[in-house]
Amino acid sequence: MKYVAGVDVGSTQTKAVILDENRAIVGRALLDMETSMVTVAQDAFEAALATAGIAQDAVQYVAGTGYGRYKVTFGNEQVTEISCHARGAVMLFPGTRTVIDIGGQDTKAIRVKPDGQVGDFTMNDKCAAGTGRFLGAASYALEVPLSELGPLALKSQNPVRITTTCTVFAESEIISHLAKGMLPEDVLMGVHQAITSRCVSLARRVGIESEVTFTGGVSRNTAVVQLIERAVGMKVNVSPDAHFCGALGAALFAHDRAFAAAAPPEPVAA
Amino acid sequence: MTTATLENAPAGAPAAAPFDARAEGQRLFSDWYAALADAPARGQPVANVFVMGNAVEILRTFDFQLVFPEINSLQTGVRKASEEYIRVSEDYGMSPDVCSYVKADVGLILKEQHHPAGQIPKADIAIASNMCSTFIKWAEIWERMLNTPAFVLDLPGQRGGNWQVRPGDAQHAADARWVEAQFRDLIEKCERITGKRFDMDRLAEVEDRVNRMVYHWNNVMQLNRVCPAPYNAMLDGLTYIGIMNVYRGTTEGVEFMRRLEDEIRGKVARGEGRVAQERFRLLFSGTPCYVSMRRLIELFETWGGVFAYSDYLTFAAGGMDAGELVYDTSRPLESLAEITALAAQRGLSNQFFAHERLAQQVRDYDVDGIVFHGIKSCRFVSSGMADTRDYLNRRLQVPSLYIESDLIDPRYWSDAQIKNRVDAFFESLHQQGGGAPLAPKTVAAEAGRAA
Amino acid sequence: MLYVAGIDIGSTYTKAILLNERREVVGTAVRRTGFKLAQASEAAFAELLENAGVDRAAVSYVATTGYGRYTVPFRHAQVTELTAHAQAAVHLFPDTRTILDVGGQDIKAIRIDAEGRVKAFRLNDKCAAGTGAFLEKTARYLGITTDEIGPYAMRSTSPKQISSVCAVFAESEVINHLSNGIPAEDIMMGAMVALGGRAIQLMRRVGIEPGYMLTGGMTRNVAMVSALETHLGAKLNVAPNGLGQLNGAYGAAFLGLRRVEKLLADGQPIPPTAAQQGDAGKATPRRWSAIVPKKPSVEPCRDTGECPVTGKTIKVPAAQAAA
Amino acid sequence: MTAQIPYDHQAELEDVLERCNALRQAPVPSGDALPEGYTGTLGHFPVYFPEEIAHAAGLLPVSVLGGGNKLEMKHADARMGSFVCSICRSTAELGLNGSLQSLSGFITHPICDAAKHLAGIWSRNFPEQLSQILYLPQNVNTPGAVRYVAAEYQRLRAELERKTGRSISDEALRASIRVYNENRRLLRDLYAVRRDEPWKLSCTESYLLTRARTRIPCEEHNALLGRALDAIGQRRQAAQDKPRVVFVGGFCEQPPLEMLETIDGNCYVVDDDLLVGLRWLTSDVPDAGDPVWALAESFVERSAASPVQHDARKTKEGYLMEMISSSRADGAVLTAAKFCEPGLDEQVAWSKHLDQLRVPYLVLEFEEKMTSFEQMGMQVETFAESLLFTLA
Ligand SMILES: Nc1ncnc2c1ncn2[C@@H]1O[C@H](COP(=O)(O)OP(=O)(O)O)[C@@H](O)[C@H]1O
Ligand SMILES: Nc1ncnc2c1ncn2[C@@H]1O[C@H](COP(=O)(O)OP(=O)(O)O)[C@@H](O)[C@H]1O
Ligand code: SF4
Ligand code: SF4
Ligand code: SF4
Repeated sequence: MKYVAGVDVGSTQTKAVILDENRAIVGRALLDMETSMVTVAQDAFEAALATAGIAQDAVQYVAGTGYGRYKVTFGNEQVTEISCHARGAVMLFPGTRTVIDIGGQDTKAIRVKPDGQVGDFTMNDKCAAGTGRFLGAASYALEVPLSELGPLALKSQNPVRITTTCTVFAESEIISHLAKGMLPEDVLMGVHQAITSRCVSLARRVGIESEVTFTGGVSRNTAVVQLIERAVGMKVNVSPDAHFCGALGAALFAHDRAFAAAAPPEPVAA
Repeated sequence: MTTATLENAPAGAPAAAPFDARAEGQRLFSDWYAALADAPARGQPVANVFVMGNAVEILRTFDFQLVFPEINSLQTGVRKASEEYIRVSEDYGMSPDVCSYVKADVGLILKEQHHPAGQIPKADIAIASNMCSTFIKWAEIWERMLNTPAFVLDLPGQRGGNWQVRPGDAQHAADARWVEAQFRDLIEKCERITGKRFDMDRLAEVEDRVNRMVYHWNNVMQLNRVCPAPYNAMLDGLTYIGIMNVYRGTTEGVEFMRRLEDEIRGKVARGEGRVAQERFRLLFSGTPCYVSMRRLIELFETWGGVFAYSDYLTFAAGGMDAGELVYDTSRPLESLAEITALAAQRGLSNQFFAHERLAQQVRDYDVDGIVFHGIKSCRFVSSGMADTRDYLNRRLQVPSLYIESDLIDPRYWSDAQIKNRVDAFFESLHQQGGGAPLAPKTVAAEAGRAA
Repeated sequence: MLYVAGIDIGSTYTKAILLNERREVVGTAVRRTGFKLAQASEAAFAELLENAGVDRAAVSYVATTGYGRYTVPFRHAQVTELTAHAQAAVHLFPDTRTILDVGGQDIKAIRIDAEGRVKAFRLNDKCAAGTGAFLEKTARYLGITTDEIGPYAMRSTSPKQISSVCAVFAESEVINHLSNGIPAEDIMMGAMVALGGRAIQLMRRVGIEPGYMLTGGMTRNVAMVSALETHLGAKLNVAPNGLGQLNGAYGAAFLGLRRVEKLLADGQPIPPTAAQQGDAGKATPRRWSAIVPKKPSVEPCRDTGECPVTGKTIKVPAAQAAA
Repeated sequence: MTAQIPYDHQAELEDVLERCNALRQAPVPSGDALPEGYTGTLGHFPVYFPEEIAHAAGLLPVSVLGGGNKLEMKHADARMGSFVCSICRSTAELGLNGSLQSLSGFITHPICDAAKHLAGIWSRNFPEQLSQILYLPQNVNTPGAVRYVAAEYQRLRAELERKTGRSISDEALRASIRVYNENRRLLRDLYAVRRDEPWKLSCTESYLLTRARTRIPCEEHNALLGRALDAIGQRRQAAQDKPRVVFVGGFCEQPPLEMLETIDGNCYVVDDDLLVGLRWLTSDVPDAGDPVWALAESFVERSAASPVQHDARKTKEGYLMEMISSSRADGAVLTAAKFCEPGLDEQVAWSKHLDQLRVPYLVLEFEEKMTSFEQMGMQVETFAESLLFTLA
C-alpha cells in the first residue's frame, strides 16, 4: 500500500493527516505550536505516521498548507489553506457549497461550485478580531478550558453584548462584565455571538448557499455551530474531522499528484 | 454634436527606430519635474490640477506650468519615500483614515515642497473638480496652508442607474451650459493671474493635439485585446497614462502616443506578449498600490497572469474612453464644455455605476477573471466595489479576486496575506480548467479596428 | 496629622498613595486590578494603610482617578486620570508640557500648561497594538515575566523589526522570528521599538512641546524608557523613587490635599463620601437613549377629538395645547 | 367638549419629547400609517435636500439618518468595505434588510464619494425605486449657479411628477415653502433658547425635537415645536456650573444619543451643527415669484455651511468662529465620524485654527454604531475639568 500526507501548519495548532491509495484516512495528529515551526511540522507528521503505523518512506507525496506551509521543508508541494479547506470539506460532505473555516488567527469563507471547485473566497484582514483567538482570550480570562466554552455558553439565558472587537481587549471587557456581576455563561455567549456575527458577515460576502460546512478548530465549539446555524438559517455540516480539514485537503492534493496521471500545474516563472 | 473627423493616422507602419516606451516615459517625466523646479525662475505661472475633470486645455493656452499633486504623491510611493511624508502629515494631525495621497501632499507642504523628484513650485491657482470629493477638501488644504486660490469646477455626473446621457440631449446640453459658464469664469481668473488675453485659436491647437493623443490612446487600449497581451495594463499602462495626463495637449505627448502605438502594433504583429507564457488574462479594477505594484504584478505573472485592461486607465484620465470624444476645433470652448460634461458623466458613472462597464470590458478584453483592488484610503474608487463584485458574481460567471491594500502607504501592504489570496485565486482558476490556450485568440483580428 | 489618599484604579493595576499634610509620601500600594473594581480599590486601600502604618480613621480625604474612579464607595471626589497626571506632573517637574502615559491598555499623550491644566490630549485607538498589553503578550510568549521585560530587552544588540499592526498577528511574527533563530531579546526590543514609535507619534499629534514626562506602568520598564528616548531624541522625566506608575494616584491625592487645605482654611467641614451621600442630590436627567417606545406611538386625545383607543394612528396634527 | 386638563409644562414637554424619541426609533411610515394627504415617502440622505418639492408632491420627505447603534448589520458588511463610514453602511443595511422598501425613491447628493456610491448600490439592488443623485453644485460662486440649481430642482420636480402621476403646481410649492418657513423660524427659536438659556434645553432634547421632522409632515412638526417652545419657556431650572461649548462635526453621520447625553452631562452645548441639513436655509425663502427659483436662489445665497459644501464666501474656520462668538462659548467640541473624509479633513483645519486663537477644544471621533462611551466620557470630563478647574 502507498500513502500520501497533508500537513497543515496553523497559527495555533499543526495538523497532519495520512491517506491511503483509496483516500481513506489512516492516520492523524494534532499538535500545539512550538517555537520552531520546522520541527512542529515534522513532529506532527511523525505522530500521524505513528497512529497509522507506517514508516515515513511509505509516504509518496506530502503537501503542506496553512499559515506556515513554506516551513514544511520535507513537503513536496505547498497549497493554500483556501484550496485545501474547500477540497477537504467537499470530501467530507460532497454537497458542500459554502465552507466557513474559523482557525486560530484567520477566518475564511469559501463558496464552492457544484463541481467542487472554489468559486469565490474571502478572509479576515489584518485584525484578529473574530477568530479562534478571540475565544482563546475568553478561555484565558474566564479560566474555562477551550473544550468547555461552547457547552457553558449554551447555558446562557441572557447574553451580554460584547462591544470590543479587539481580541486582546476582549479579555478585559470580559473581566469588566464579570466584575459587574454578569454570569460567566452570559458573557461567554456574548463572546460567541460577537465572533459568529463577524464571521457570518464575512461569509455573506461570498454568498451563503446550502450546504454549509464548518471547518477549522472552532468548529469543535458547539455554541459557535449553533449560532452559525441560527444566523444562516440552515443546518451546518460539522464532521468530527473538521479540525483536520485543511490537512485532509492537502493530502487529497498530494493524492492527485501521487496517483493521478494529470501533470501537476505549477507556477511558471516570468 | 458634429465632430471634426480626424485624418486616419498611418496604421501599422513599422517603427523606424525601436521605441522603448518605459525609458522614453521616464525621460519625459524627469523633464517635467525639472521644468517644475524651474518654473518660478522662469516666471511661469503654476497651476495645480487633478487627473480627473481638469481644464488642462484652457490652462495650456495660458502657458501654465501644470503640477499634478496626485502624481507627486504617487511618485513618493514609487520612490519608496511615501511613508516619511505620510508620517509627517499624521504627526501634523491628519487622520490615518483619509486618502493617503492627501497625506503625502500635506507632508510635502510641511517639508517645504521638497519632493524626491525635485522642488515642487507653489501654485498660483488650483483647479479642483468635484469628480472625487476629496479633490475639494484637498484644494481647501492648499487654500489654508499655501494661500493658493481654488477654483472648484463643478461637473455634474450621472444622476442614476440606467440614466444614459447622450451627446446633445437636453440634460447634456444643460450640463454643458453650466460647465461652459464655469470655464468662462475660470478664463477670466486666468487672465487676471497671468495678465494675458485668452486666445481661442491656441485653445483649438491644444485641442487638436489632445484629439490626436486620444486617437492613439484608444488604439493602444484596443491592441491589448490580443492574446498574448502586448503589455501589462497595470505596469506598462501606468507609464502610458502618466504621459497622457502630464503631456496632454503637447507635441511631445502626441509623438509619444504615436510611437507607442506603432511599437505595440509591431509587438502584436510579431506575437510578442508581456509574459512568456500567457495563461490567464485578467481585468484589474481599482487604483494601483504604487509602493508595491511591481511585487503585485510579480505575484500574478509567476502564474502566467497578465492584466489585459484596467478601469484605472479609463477614469484616471478623466473618462476619455470613447472615440466620439473628439473636440470640434471650429468651436473650441463650446466643444470643450460639451465633452468635459460628457467625460465627467462617464468618469463618474464608471465608478458609481461600475457594473455595466465592467461587464462590457470583460467581454471586450476576453478576460478569465477580475481582480478588485480595494483601497482603504480611496473611497471614490473603493466604496462600491464589494457591491459591484457581488452583483457581477450573481450575474456573470467570471471568477474574481478581492484584495485590499493602499495607494502609497506601505503599512497596509501585507505580503503574506496578499500572496495567500493570489495563490488561492490561481489555484482555483487552474482547477476550473487550467490556463487560457496559448494560441492567439480571434480578437487579434479585430484589434485596433473599432477606433 | 492629616492624611489624604489617592487611588488610581487602572485597567491593569490599581495604585494607591498616601500623603501627609507636608505633602510627603507616607505609603504606596500597587496590585493587579483583576475582576472586581470595587474590591480592588478596597484591597489596595487596606494594603496602603498597612504599608504606611496609618489607621483608616486618620485618613481625612480620598480622591480617586482612573478607569474605575466611580466605583469607589469611600471616595470624596474623583477626577479623570488625565487631570490627575497633569497635576502631578507640574508639581514634580514644573517644566513639564507634554506627558506620555503608557499603561496596560492605552497610551495617552497630554499637553499641559504651566498651571497643570490639560490643554490637549490624544488617546490611542481601541486596538491593542501599541499598548502595554502588546508587550505583555510578547513576553508571555517568550516565557518571561513582566518584571523581567526591561532588563531582558536591554541585552539586545540589533533589535528585530516587528511590522504587524495587530497584537495577535505580531505574536505569530514573533514565533516566526524565533523559528528563524533570532534571539529573543532582539525580538523583545523590536517590539518596544515598534511600540515606542507609536507612542511618540501620539505625542506629536497633540502638538509636542519640550518638557517631557513619562508616566504609567511603562516607567518600570528600563528598555522601554530608553526606546522612547531614542525615538524622541530627548530625555523623558520620570517621577523619582519608582513613583512613575503611581503618578495618577499621586495627582489625585495632591488635588485632594489642596481641596482639604482650602476647606480647612475656609473653616468648612469635609464633605461626606460618595457612599454617605447615597444617590441624593443626583437628579439625573432622563436618558432618552435608553428609552424604547413601548407601543406604536399614539397621540393623546387632546382637543383633536380623535380617539387613540381605536388603534388608528391620528393623522391630524395635535393642535397646540392651551396654556 | 374639551376636557379641562390643567397645563403642566414639564408634563407637556415630556410628552412631546417622548413622542420625538419614539419617532427617532420609528420605521418609515407606509400604507395606513402614512399621514393623510400623502401617497408615499421620499427618502433622502443628509446633508441637505429641498424637502419642499417632495412635500408639494404629496410625498413625505423622510431623512435617512442611518441605523443607529441598535441595528444588526447582516448584509452591508458584505457590500461595503470596512473603511466606509457607518452611516453609509447602515443605510445600505436598512435598504438590504427591507426597512426602506416602501420608499418611492431615495435621493442622495454629492457630499462625498461614499454617499455617491450609495446611489450606485441603490440602483443595483433596488431598481424599482427612484434612486438618484441630486447634483447640487460644489461651485456656487460662478454666475449661473442659481440657474443650474433651478434646472436640477426642475428635473427633480418632473421626476416626482412622473413617479406620483400628479403634477406639482407652483401654488402648492409656494404653500410648502410657507410651511417650511414657519419651521425654520421655530427651529431658530429653539436654538436661541440653547444660546441664551442653555439650562432650559439640553442638546439631546433639542436634537430629538429637531429630528422628529424626519418622520412626520412639516405641519405636524411645527405644532410639536410650538408646544415644546411654550413648555420650555416656562421651565425653571437653575444654571449649573458647566462650561459652554459648541459642538461641530455632526453634520452627516448621527452621533449616538448617548454621546450627546455624555456631553450634556458635563457641558452646556450652546450651538451645534447637528442635522444642519434640516436647518440649511438660514432665512425665509421668498414665497412669491417662481418657487423653484426661490428655492434655488436660497440654496446659493442663504445657506448654512458644512464641511461638505465648498463656497468661497464661507471659510470653514469662519463659520466655526462665528458660532463660537455668537453663542459666547468657552470652547468647542470638534468631532468627526470615523472614516468620514470631509469631516476628518475639516477637523484638522478647525483644530489648527483654534490653536492659533487659543480657544480650548476637544477632539472626539465617533461612530453611529458605537455602544461604549466610557472612554469618551472620560475625555469629556477631562475637558470640562480643564475648562473649569479653578484649583479648589
Ligand atoms: N477542543 C476544542 N474546543 C473548542 N475550540 C477549540 C478546541 N481546540 C481548538 N479550538 C479552537 O480552534 C482554534 C485553532 O484552530 P485551527 O483551525 O487549528 O487554527 P490554525 O489553523 O490557525 O492553527 C483555537 O484558537 C481554538 O479557539
Ligand atoms: N515591573 C514592571 N516592569 C515592566 N513593565 C511593567 C512593570 N509593571 C507594570 N508594567 C507595565 O505597565 C503596564 C501597566 O501600567 P499601568 O499604568 O499600571 O496601567 P493601567 O493604569 O492601565 O492599569 C503593564 O501592562 C506592563 O506592561
Ligand atoms: S483590534 Fe486587536 S485584534 Fe484587531 S488589529 Fe488591533 S490588536 Fe489586533
Ligand atoms: S480619494 Fe482616490 S480619487 Fe480621490 S484624491 Fe484620493 S486617491 Fe484620488
Ligand atoms: S459621514 Fe462623511 S463620509 Fe459618511 S456619508 Fe456623511 S459626509 Fe460622507
